[in-house]
Formats: sequence, structure tokens, C-alpha cells
Amino acid sequence: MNRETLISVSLLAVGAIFIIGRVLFSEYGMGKAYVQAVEVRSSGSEEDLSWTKYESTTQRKYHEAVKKDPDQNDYQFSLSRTLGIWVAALFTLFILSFLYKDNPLYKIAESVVVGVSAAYWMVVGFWTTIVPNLLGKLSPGWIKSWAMPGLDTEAELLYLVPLVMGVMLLWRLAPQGTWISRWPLAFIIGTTAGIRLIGFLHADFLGQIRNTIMSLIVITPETGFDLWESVKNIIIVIGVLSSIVYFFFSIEHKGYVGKTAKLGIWFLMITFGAAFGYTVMGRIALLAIRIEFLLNDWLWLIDPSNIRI
Amino acid sequence: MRSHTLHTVLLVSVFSFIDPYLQGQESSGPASPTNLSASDHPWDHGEKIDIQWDDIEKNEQDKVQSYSIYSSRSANPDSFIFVGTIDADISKYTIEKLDRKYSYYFKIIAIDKSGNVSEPAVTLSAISPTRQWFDGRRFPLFIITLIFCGSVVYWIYQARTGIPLKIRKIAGLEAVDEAVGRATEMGRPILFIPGIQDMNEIQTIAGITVLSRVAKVAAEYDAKVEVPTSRSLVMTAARETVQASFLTAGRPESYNQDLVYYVTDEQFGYVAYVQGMMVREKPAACFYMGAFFAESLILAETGNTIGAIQVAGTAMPAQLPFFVAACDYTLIGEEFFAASAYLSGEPDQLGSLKGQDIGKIIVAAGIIIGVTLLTIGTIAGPESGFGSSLIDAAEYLKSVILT
Amino acid sequence: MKRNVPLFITALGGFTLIIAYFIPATQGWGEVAAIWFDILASIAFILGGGNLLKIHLKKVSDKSAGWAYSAITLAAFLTTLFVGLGKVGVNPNPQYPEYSLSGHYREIGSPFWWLYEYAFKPLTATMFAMLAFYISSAAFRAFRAKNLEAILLLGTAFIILLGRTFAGVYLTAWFPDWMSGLKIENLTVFIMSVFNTAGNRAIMIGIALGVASTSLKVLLGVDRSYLGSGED
Amino acid sequence: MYEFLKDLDKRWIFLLMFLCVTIPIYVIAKTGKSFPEVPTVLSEAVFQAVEDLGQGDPVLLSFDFDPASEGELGPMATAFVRHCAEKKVKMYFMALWPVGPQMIDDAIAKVIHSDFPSLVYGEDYVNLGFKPGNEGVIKVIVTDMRELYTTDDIGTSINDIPMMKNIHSVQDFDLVINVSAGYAGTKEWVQYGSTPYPDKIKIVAGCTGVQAPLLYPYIPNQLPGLLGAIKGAAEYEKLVIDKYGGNDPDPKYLEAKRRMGPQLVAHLLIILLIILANYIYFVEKKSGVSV
Repeated sequence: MNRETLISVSLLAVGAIFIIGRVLFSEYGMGKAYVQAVEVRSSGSEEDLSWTKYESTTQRKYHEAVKKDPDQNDYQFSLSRTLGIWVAALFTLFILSFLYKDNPLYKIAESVVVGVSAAYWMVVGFWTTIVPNLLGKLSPGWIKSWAMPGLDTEAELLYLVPLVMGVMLLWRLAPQGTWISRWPLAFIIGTTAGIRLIGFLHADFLGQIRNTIMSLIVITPETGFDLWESVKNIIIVIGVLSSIVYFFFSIEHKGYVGKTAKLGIWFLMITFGAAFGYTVMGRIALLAIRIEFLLNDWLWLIDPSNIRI
Repeated sequence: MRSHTLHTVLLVSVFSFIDPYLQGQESSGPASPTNLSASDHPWDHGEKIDIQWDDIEKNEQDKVQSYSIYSSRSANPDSFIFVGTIDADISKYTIEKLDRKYSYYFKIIAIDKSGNVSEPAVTLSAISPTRQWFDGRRFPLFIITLIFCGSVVYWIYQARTGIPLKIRKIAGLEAVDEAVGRATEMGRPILFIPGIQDMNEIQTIAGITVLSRVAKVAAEYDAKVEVPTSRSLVMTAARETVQASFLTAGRPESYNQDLVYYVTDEQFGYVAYVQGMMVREKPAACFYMGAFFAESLILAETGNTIGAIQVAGTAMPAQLPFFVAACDYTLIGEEFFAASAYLSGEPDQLGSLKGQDIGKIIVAAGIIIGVTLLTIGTIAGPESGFGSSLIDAAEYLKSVILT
Repeated sequence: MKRNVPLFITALGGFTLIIAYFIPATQGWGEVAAIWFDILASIAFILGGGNLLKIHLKKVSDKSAGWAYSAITLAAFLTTLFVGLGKVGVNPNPQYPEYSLSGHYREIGSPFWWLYEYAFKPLTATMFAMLAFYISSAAFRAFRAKNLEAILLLGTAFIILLGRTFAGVYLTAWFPDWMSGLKIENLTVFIMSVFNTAGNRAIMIGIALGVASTSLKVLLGVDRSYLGSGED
Repeated sequence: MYEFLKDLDKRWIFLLMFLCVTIPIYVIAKTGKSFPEVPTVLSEAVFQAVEDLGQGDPVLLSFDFDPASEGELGPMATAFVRHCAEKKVKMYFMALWPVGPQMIDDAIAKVIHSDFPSLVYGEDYVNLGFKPGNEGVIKVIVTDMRELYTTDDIGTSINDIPMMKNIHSVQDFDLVINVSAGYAGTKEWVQYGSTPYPDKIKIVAGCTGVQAPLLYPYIPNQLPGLLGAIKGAAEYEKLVIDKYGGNDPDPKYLEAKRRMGPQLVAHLLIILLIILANYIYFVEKKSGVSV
């Protein structure tokens, strides 16, 4: 057994012992989920239909309810959601284990996330695009009859075009004539190019020139000449112009052009540094919430929101 | 908040309307506006109508404080609804958000300082907005688009006639061949990631263009290129591209379509897969060319750990710092789009870069002109005629030409 | 023909939308094209999903290295697809109880929701959280004051990092009023609103030009690598 | 020390980072203490924009983020909903991201269901759900809401929802609040919402740290207020709690403030790493090792 394996195995063993100990010997255990039963009454039909919906609740509420009335049924322990918390916690650890080295646990997590997420987006695409925007437009009556009773639109036969193009796209799977799938691809790329060409010229190109047109000397009616604002404006104008020079392709970066381009690079570097600094914040918050999940929802070591006894 | 001001204005105008009657007086308000006329707003979508009326005399101007404007789909005096209020020194107004299907009457009322109102002036006949065939507000944009496209086309044409174009070097593009060569030497695969966006993103299309070059060099060297994609359509387009590159390189038999494959649409599912795959297969060269988000650093750091040569190109400003920090070469923004032209080695593609430079000259000229006008205008002072006309010119540039 | 028709479709589609942008009656076409694109991308899921099934089924049937992981992927994929498309365990919309499929596909408590909540969410969020680690190792390796550019990059990052926490504020709190512009929280705002704005503007303008010229090349057929070889 | 640092295994850095985040979380949760926050101008602008609303004013809340960014944006979303509920405005939720509706559900469950049970769905708040199309959705709904939104998230017809009666387009809202993690998000809302309709559409936003630098060019004309990342959230949280929290605020409204603790320690770690990296660099340079 080499050193790395030894370390990982002993770490796993310590972790497992701690968790088993916590589950078996602490008063309330850990990683349990509770639900509250809520009755849903249907409002849309003559018959009086109702069913039960389960909403997440806290361990504190559950124990308080049990204390009040040991036979109550509103608050219950949820096996499926408890299992869920454990699965989620293990997956979190599996992914983090990659930081140490690639290992079978990470591979399991990776395989699951690929499968679940690919299917997840397909389901979302089906229920939010194919059903309402394609089938719902082509045959609203049919969609209304089984999937979206609240739908209230008229048929638009124009949507036959994307349908036909979709079929052409799928023709790739056919043994012959797969070249036909290039037609919808050509349509997508052509329309994309058209939309982006004009969209970027309008919004970013003109818009950013417009925003940069400002007076280098700022004079306000109240205070007169404002040095600080003037300096700001001057720096911005110089920065934009010099950075644009950096992007010039048809002139070599030599002489004055080279010097200006250099200034432009400095501006770009400051911009990148600022973006880096800001991004660090976000990334750490993301890690913090995962660790909070492990410590709070799963291990029950901390309780910042005061939801447990 | 906006609706508050509107409500208040509405209330004020309603009260001022009622006020004289409450006091039991005959209306002693200002004179009613004269010669009210309405006409279709030109060059629009068919939802605006301009109305105008006579300027009031100078001595009357002190009396009139503002005008309230109303519109209605019928001549019935009770059906008018409030549209807006403007100051007395203006004598025209554009009513927006009308419907082409209806025709409209308009009414204006002059209001003086103490809230007395005039007799209303009403348009005599109904008018409906009409839709024109061209959007006038976008005319300057149209011209700028023509100039830009024209100069790109012109330089492409020039390049085709064989005039040599001077184009500066971009570090990183030379690295492409080097990276592919190294992968071949080491007998390891090349990883190409065309971003995580779909084909409706120009960066993906630009990335696919770079892929065609990388795949061609790889085919010549007989190296393996692996392209995991995060979108089904990108997989389709990438397969077409790689196949074509192998054909151009004269090795169609080495093309293996299973090396271009779909993983998942989910950003982090995709990156979980790619990260694992990188550590296991240890590609010698990694290319990240397309639209990237947070995964940029995960990819680049993992690539760095396995010691791959990494070349990145993206136009996502937020991700550039991470590629700059972790990759060997990074194509920044516009350079990335230029890469496909450079790599193609075709002279007409280089022409387009010259055209882009024309665009940059327009930018610089626009900024310099605008800034100069505004600065001199500010120094001369907006009170002076000279200063105010310069400021007006700059405002015209900003609000008419550049919108 | 196999090559020219797609080129023609590309040019026609693109130039039509450019012109449509200037004509009041057709200004909405761009949005229609975007909706169509979404539909096509959703239909294309069949290609991507089919490819995924093919790759992993092959690995499982060949018993090639790591086939067990492929089996896990397949199981996860098919289960999610089945419970999601079939709205398994989803109650109908209370307004329309007689339609059994009228409920929401991700209703809380349903199996699809469970997969989202306890697999999709923790896995993707943890993957994202890995960035906190990578950002620290990247900072350690790459942020060295090799030249002026690197100094500017890391210097700015340094100031922003400090300025966005309590520590930075605390460090410069003693600055007298006339130096308040140098207090770290103000310095941060200054860098962001001046240097960062200038740099980003130039990048945005450059990108706009790059996008426009790339688009134009695609529409004119100068750049057509995406269309493949033209052979079947 | 130089010898140790020169070939430092990345995994030591990873371990340090893990501890720098975990220990403060544990300590802050156990002791209940955290660092004070001083709100910046931009956070105050956001707070004021909501504060200026009157009872019953319609507000559109677009939650354009996913669970992956919840760590940064979740606390903002919670604080926004809380503030809106306190102001008794009508809340219209929508999402440009497919998983946005889950984020909306979470916020509704966390704030409205538990602390404002008197608010009625369809009268005081409504979840309009997700629509595909990114900025295309914004372009359409700024002039016509019903073209895309014919039902709410669970499929109830818009015509059966009382609070939708007077809403025809985004221009009818008194404020648009956007919580965004990227594309499509704040930038698109600004480009296609407040830019073409400067007098009719007012937007304030909360965004991730990555986006914040890109949004600065739009401040203050097109975007009057912006909460940047977890710090922005913590500042806004403070403003809301100071005004509405009472003496013993529910800890769930202080999530961002708690998370600023690990933030501070981790920032210091990164700063330390940069300093160490440069120490190695200069030692190497001095000793003439080629770099």
C-alpha cells in the first residue's frame, strides 16, 4: 500500500467512524428531513377533489408538534428526502475528492451528473419549448386537451417551418442523404450572423461610443470647475482610445503606435485585475454555501438559522 | 415612482379642470390654443402621431404654464384620456403607443399658473397612425452598417486582386502549429473545446473555424483531435468541419466521427466530464476557442496541472483574466475573431481585418469629435451662443446619430 | 448543389434579418428566428441524446475499460428522462384536476424534483465551488511581478480583494479626510468606474467589430468551414 | 522555506483554502458573531429604489440564476423578497433561466410562506415562470407581456389571475428587480429594457462578482443601483434588517453577512499567496534561476 492510498483510506475510515458515531450515539442524529402535510383542494371542477402535498419543514417544528401531540400526522419524517440529503452530501464530497486526485468516487459522481443533467435539459426543452412553442402553436387544441389546459392561443401554421427544418436536421440519422441536415444548420448560422451583426453594431458599437462622448472639463453650476470628475473623464477617454489602438491589426506596434498600444495594454491589464478580484469573491461564496450545506443540513454541526433543537 | 408623478400630474390637471366650476366662476383661464393639427409621425412603426399648434404670443406666455394633452378613439368629449403634460414654450408633441387599427382625436388644454384652464382645442378629424417602410431612427445605423460592411467587402476584394496586406502578428497563433506538433511527438491527443454556447453564438462559429484549421494540421501530422461538445448542434457542425479538414488534408480515412461527441448541455456537468477526461487522457495540447463562462478556469487549471500547451480565445470579457493567468497564449476579444482569418492563410480573409480597422477609425473619430465639441462647448459655457451650439451638436451626435 | 444551397440559405437568412431590422413591419423577425432556433435546438437534443446513448451503450457492450461508469451514466440518463417526460408522481394543476398531465413537470416532491434537488443541484453547485480552489492555485502560480503588465494585473487584483472586505476598510480607516479618495473602498470604486470602464468599453467595441466582420464573412461565404466538405 | 514553497504541491493550497472557509463558517455559526458592514452608495441606491415604492405598486422580479450561483445570489433574492413584502408591493416573479422558477419557489417558501402568510397567490404575488428566448423575451415583454405569458408557472391562465389585470407590459411596473448570474441577465435587461425606455423602465440589480465589472459602464444612467456579489448582498441585507428587522432579526435574513466571514479569511489567504508567489519569484531572480 503506497503512501497516498494509505492517507486516503485512513481519512475515509476516520470520516466513516465519526459519521456512524454521530448517527447512532447523538441525541437527535443527523441529516434527517421532515415534511409537513398540506391538503390541496382543486378549485376547477365540480367534484370535490383533493390530495396531499408535502412541504419541507424544520426539525424544530417536527419535535414541537410531536411534543404537543404524539399522535399528530401533520408533521412527518421523510425517508425520501433524508435519503436525498445523504445522497447530496456524498456527491458533494465525491466531487471535492477530485482535488486530491482522480478516483473512482469522483468518476461515479461524474457519470451521474452527465446522465442526469443531459436528461434534465432534454426534459426542460420538451416541456418549455417543444410543447408550448412548437406543438402548442401548431395544434393548440390537442395540447390543450392533455398538457396545458390553460393554453389560449390560435394555431400558427408558420411553425411548420421549424418543424420541417427539425426533421431535416434529424435526417442525419438516416442512412442516405444526410447532406440535407446542412440546410437547417445553414439557416441557423445565417440568421445568427444576421442578428448578431446588426445587434452588436447597434448596441455595443454605437452604444459604447455614445457613452464615451463626454466633456473633458466638467463644470457644474453649483461648484464650478470639478477637477476630480474632469480627471476621471480624461482617463476614460484616453483609456478607450489607447486600448482600441492595441487592437489595430494593419499597423505594426512600433513607434508612437507601439507606445499607445502599450498604454492600451496597461488599461486592459488593470481591467483584468479588477475582474479577477471581483470574481474571487463570488467563487468563495459558492464554496461557502456547499460547506454550509455539509455542516448544517447534513452533519448538523452548526445551526445558523436556528431551525433545530 | 414614475407613475406617481404621472398620477399627480393627472390629479392636478383634473383638479384644475374642476376648480373653476367649484368656485362657480366663468372660466377666466388662458386662451385656448389655436390651429391644433395632427399628422402621422414619419418613419416609424405606425404607433405615433405628432400634434402641433400655434406658438403663443410672448405676453401670453407668462400666463400659460403648461399644456395637458388627451387622446381618444372617438369624438365623444367624455372618452378622452390623459396622455401627458408639457411646458408652455413647446408647441408640439408626439403621442406614442397608439394602435394602427384605430383612428384618434386629440385635445389640448392650456393651464395657467393658478391652475385655471382654457377651453379645450380638439382636432377636427380623426387620424390613424400609418406604418412606413423604413425606421427613420435607424437611418444613421443603416449608414454606419453600410460603411462598415462596405469597407470589409472592399478590402476583401482588394486582397483578392493580389495587393499584399500588412497585418501585424498575433502571439499565440503561431503556437497552434507548434502545439499540434508537440502532441504528435508525444503521441498524445489534442483537446479542442468550442465553448459551451450553441450555434446561435458567433463565438461558437468562430471557434469552429479555428477547429477546421487545427483539425487540418492534426490530420497532416496524423494526431488525434478530441472534441467534446456541450450542445447537440455544435456536435453536428463540428463533425462536418473536422471531416472536411481531414478530407482537405488528404486523409479522409483517418477521420473518426466518434471523437466529436456530445456530453451534456449542463455547464458544470460538461466541465465535470472534461476535467476528468483531461486528467485521464492527458492531452498534450488544449484549445479553448469559443464562448466560456465560469468553467474557463477549471479547464485552464486542470490543463496546467497535466502540463499541456494551452491556447485560449474568447470574447467573454469576464473570463479573459483567467485565461490570461492560466494559459500559455490567449486571444483577447477581437483577436479571437481575427484568428480565423489569420489561420485560414487565405488573403481575402485578411482583407476583412483591414475592414475592421476602418471600424476602429470610425470609433476614434466619433469619440474625438464628440469629446472635442463637448469640451470646447463646456469651456465656452452653455450660456454663450457658440458654446450652446457646440453642446447641441454633440448632443445631436449622441442622441440621433449614435442611437 | 449540396454546397451552394446551404450557402444561399445562409446568405438569404442573414441578409433578410439585417434588412428586416430597418423596416418597422419586420422588426420582430429577429425574435421569431430566436424562437425557431430554440425549437431546433430542442429537436437536436435527439441527436445529442442519441449520441450519448450510442457511446455509452457501446462501452457497456464492449466491456471496455470503465464500462461500469458508462452503465451508471446510462441509468441516470434514462431514469431522469423517464420520470421527467412522463411527469411521474406529479399531481395535476389544482385548477384543472381532470387533466392528469396538467401539473408541473418539476413539482416539489416528484421524482424528477428529487433528482434535481439531490443530484443535479449538489453536483453542479459543487463543481462550481471547485473554482474557489482553482482560483487560489492560479493566483499563487500566475501572479508574479514579471513585468509592468503583470504588476498592474496583480496590483489591481490586490486592491480589489482588500477593498471588498472588512479588512481593507479597517486598514485605511485612519486616513484623514483630504486623503479619503485613497481609502481603499473609494479606491476600489475609482478603479472600477474609471479604469475598468475604459478597458471594458474598448474590449466591447473590439468584440462588436469582430462579431460584425465574422458574421459578414459567414454571410458572404468567405468563411464556410462549418458547412463541411460538401460531399455526402 | 523557499525550498518548500518552490515546488509546493497545489493540494496544500487547496487544503488551506478549505480550512479558511470551513473554520470561519463553523466559528461564526457557533458564536453568532460576524464582521460589521458599511453600505456603499450603490447598495443604498438599490435600497432606496425599493423604499420609494408605495403600497400596491407592481414590481417585477426577474430571477435569472441557477442553483450553482445560489451561494452568492440566494441571500440577495431573500432580502429583495423580504423588502418587497415589507413594503406591501405586488410581486411578479419571472425567470429567463430554465431553473430560475426553482429559485423563485425557494425564495417564496423561505420568506412569504413562513413570514408573510397573509399574502395571497395571484393577488399579492405571482410566479410567471420561465420563458425560453433570453433577451428575445425581454424585447417582447417590454411592449407586450401577454404575447409570451399566457399562463403562470403552473399553467393557470393569466386571465384568471386578478393581479395581472392592469399589467400589459414591463413598462407598467414601477420597478424591475433583476437578480442575475450571467447571460441572459442584467446586461440584457439594461440593453433592451431601460436603454430604449429610460423614462418608463427603472431597473436595479443584484449580480455575481464576475458580472459586476461589466455592468459598471451602465451606472448610473441605465442602471441606478447594483448589488455586487456577496458583499453587495450583505450591505443590502443590513439596510433591510436595520429598518425592518427589529431587535432580534431572524438569522435567515443574515445569511450574506455570515458568509462575509469566510470571505474575509479567504481573501486574506489569496493575498498571502500572491505575496508568497512574488517572494519565490524574487528569490529565483536573485539567484539567477532562469524563469
